[in-house]
Amino acid sequence: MKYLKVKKDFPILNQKINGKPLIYLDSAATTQKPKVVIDEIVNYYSFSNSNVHRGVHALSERATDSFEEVRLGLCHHINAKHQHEIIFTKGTTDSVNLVAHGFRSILKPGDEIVVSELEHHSNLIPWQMLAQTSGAKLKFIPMTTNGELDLSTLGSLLNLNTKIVAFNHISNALGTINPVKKITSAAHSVGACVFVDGAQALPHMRVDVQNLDVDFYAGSAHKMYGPTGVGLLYGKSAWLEKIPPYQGGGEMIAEVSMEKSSYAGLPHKFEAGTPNIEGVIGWGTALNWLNDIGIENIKTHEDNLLNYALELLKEIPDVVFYGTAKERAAVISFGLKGTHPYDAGVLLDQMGIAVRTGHHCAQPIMTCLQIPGTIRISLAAYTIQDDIDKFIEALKKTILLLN
Amino acid sequence: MKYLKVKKDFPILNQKINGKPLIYLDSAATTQKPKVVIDEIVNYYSFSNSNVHRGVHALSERATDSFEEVRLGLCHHINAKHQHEIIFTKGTTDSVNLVAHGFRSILKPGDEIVVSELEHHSNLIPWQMLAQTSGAKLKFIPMTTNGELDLSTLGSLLNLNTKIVAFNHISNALGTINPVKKITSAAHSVGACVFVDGAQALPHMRVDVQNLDVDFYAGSAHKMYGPTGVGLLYGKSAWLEKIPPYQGGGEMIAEVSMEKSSYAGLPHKFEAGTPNIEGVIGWGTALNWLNDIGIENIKTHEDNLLNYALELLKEIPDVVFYGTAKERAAVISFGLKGTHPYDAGVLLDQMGIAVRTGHHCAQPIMTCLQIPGTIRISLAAYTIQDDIDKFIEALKKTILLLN
Amino acid sequence: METILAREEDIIEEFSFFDDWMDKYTYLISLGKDLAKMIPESKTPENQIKGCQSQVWLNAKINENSIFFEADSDAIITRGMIALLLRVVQGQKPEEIAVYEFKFLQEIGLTAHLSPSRANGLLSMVKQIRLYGVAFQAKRK
Amino acid sequence: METILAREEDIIEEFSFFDDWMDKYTYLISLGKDLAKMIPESKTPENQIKGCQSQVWLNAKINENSIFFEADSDAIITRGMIALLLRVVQGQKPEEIAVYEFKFLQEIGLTAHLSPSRANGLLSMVKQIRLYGVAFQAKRK
Ligand SMILES: Cc1ncc(COP(=O)(O)O)c(C=O)c1O
Ligand SMILES: Cc1ncc(COP(=O)(O)O)c(C=O)c1O
Repeated sequence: MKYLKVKKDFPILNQKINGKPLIYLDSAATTQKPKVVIDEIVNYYSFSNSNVHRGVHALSERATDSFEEVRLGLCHHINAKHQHEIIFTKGTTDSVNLVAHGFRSILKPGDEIVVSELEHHSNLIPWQMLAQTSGAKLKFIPMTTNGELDLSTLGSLLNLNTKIVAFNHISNALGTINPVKKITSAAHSVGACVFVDGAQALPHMRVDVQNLDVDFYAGSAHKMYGPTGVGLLYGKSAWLEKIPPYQGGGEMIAEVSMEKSSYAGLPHKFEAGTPNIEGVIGWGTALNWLNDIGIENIKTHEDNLLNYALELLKEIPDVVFYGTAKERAAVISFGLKGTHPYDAGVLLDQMGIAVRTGHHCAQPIMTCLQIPGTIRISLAAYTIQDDIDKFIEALKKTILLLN
Repeated sequence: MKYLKVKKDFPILNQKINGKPLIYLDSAATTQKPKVVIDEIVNYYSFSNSNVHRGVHALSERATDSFEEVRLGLCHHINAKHQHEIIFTKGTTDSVNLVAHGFRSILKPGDEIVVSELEHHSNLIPWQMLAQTSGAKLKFIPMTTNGELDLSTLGSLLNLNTKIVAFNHISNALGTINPVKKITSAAHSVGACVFVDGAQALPHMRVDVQNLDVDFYAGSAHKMYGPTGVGLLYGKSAWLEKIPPYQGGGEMIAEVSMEKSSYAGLPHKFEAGTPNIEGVIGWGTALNWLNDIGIENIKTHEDNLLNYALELLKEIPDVVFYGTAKERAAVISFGLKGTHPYDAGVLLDQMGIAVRTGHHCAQPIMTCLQIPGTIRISLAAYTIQDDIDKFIEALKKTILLLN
Repeated sequence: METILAREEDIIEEFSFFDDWMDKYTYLISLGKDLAKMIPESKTPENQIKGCQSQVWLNAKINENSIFFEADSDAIITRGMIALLLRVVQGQKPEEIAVYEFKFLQEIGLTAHLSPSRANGLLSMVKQIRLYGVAFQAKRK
Repeated sequence: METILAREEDIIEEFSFFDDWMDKYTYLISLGKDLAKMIPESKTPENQIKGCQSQVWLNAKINENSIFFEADSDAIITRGMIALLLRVVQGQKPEEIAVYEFKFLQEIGLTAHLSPSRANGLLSMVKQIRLYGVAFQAKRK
């Protein structure tokens, strides 16, 4: 197999934009959904919709069973030890905030939080807020100009005051795959808790949380062929027991009196309120779709396409690459000499090509590289070679128009 | 018009459960979705799915425009003064937590929070958590045995230390409609901020936040014919400016450096991370569906059905009513003498009737009434007279079986 | 003594006579009514399994390598289910109880009572029964 | 002086000659290149309109009841759009600018540039232009 043939599963990709066939190269922002996922949502609302847990009627049972099956599916998928280590959240951002909030009652002034410079704002600002409220100090793993983390700094960054080390598995802005195991074992050697933002890794590679030995791992359904509005937080039982509940509400309590409540066990302790039931169930179908193809096959497909696109881009003299890490996935960030990324984005859109331009919610990277932003193409299982060809052609036209 | 004829809009209601036609009387837990909403979700994922805001390509624009249109629609619907006063959240529970969290930096020991005894856990536990972290004191507006709030206590409860008064517009457990304006003006007279949980009011009655003059108002899409996983927080601009952001992440910042970030304006300050785009857009369609029928027409329909059901239930000697407030909506809670609510729920389910049994996430009410729970039927626009007839028939059979 | 398997088969046969759900539930309700009530002193917080819908109390003793359970609930149908569950495990050996799957529920169409949605305490009770099996096995060693 | 309406009509007519998007954008880009650059001293934080995609700077002065704007951006297409927007409002009266709707964008198919999704600063710039109209009107009173 060199390339997958799954584009036909995605109804949205069969349309024209500005009179040209849509070429969607913005999958890192959100992936499109296969028809089976859309069908499952229709099916859910047409046959099983009901609030989950605590209902004795048939619909409630049906919805609850499907809902909990997805928890089990995700547990297997990332090889968590226990089902109750999978918490459903609104998305990666929500997951980071849940944990950062939980540490407010644990951290003290003098403690230290280490975050990488390669982060999406979602895995940076919650830690800034935590530092501010707890008095802990924020320290940074710097990036090199090729977009890798400079691990030579770890020795001087980590010490017995380090309580949390947070970084992403794959950078959304540059595509760098970070060495999770290496950083994790360094962090653990000083007793720090490791939080990994896996939003961009889950769609592109096999993730085994027990093998990685991370303490927390977060992801979003909408970036892995599932619906918007739902994500996961994996946490080792011991950590999930240790941090206090994030939100109060229905479902998350065992007993309530007016003055005081006792909290329910995992995972319910962290799942206050009616969850995104449809989102979870749709995600289950997306996960099955993904597993039917095989995440390793998706990885090979995307790696082949990435190399193909890189070769073609290298031949265009105006292209400047940002992020050239040895280990990388599904993302190419670049600029065009003497032009602003926004202008390229607008013109490519005229030709039906959807790319993302700007800082990709990772301003510190842009500051480090001293650029206003990049043009980013990002790939998924449904991207085909012809998409890359059409993009390259359109990019050449763009360069002509701008000069 | 005595009754609406909209049941045909709901595909899910046309099915059999345990061989009997489904009679869904659990709409207070979650409402079913009209076909137009399901179709809109299909349409969204088949034509427009894209991450919102900050994208220059056509799909992103299409998704963003539809998304923001719903904000405007909700703004009109509840008569908020400004669009940016509508914050999209995960649901009512999320909305309560957002505000309760925001007050952590405002409250001091000695301050007081007043909550009603009629609350859903979602509008109680976040305030308990706030009291605990801030050192503020929690006080309660007691309920009378007929399920109304005892407003005669307000005078002694409220004083210049009262910083927040939180209560629901309609009780999910008993159906009581609370006098929002009265409590609000009493609270404002001592300078307190008023938070109203409108989860059960939005599906059943006209809500005008400017007329009510409340400071915050919360609701869930899934209880008003929209998708799961999305809700709203309305807040007066001045209050939304005053409380700090809840979650950190993408979208909610203006500028980010490694150490420090400045926050974006309303509503983005409170909308970190990729929102439930599909949920919001589906909600927009649900809102249009609801407005096409007219919330006043829905209210009349439900009031008529409620009275019809009450009359029939009164004739059954074993029935004990819980909650007999003068102003009430869409909910009847009751018990059967000498039996446990759960048993009735199980038997009714065998006959295709979906009711909810238990404490309805309102344990303090059950404690006050000294019961383990109730049997609750709850109505919606799609409930028809025949549903009530079939339910009454099944209830009589249930009583026979249990005796 | 009858094995777990034999007792399950007895129950399955009994239930095979019911033509409709009403007969089945009438029987379940009568089982619930007949189940011996646990004495209030045994209904300790440690023995309580909290469900949101109904409460269950469960206690166990071992006697010459046989486990004896007593259990109760505030809901009559839950009591009926308890009667059925206890009937198969009462007096059986820890090693058998520790791994027992309660397969008969499937056959007689009552598995729904163990759905996490029901929150009636039965799912936790089943887990607890097995845990007693494990615990008493461990103690003996 | 030409009214806002007349200037809009001029632009609409100009754009009517373009057969395809390429000609239109070539023109927009050339407008962007020709737009006078704002002097660095005028690019103050107060004059800056932050977009996530491109930045816009806008400044205004009033002279005998006419408002004069200067504006800039870091992206060339945004500059082209700025050139078009300023062309219609340059030197107009505060009371006209305060309520002006920029209807011509619709006609020439460029409204997408004002979408909140673009985050290019233009939507805020349009609001800011109107606010200048309101502010200078108020000052005069
Ligand atoms: C009165 C009331 N408040 C709050 C909630 C919580 O809403 P959600 O679960 O959608 O967050 C509910 C619904 O269960 C409710 O009925
Ligand atoms: C690396 C990374 N982290 C976090 C996020 C935030 O995810 P979400 O917006 O789904 O919460 C994203 C997506 O934008 C991302 O790419």
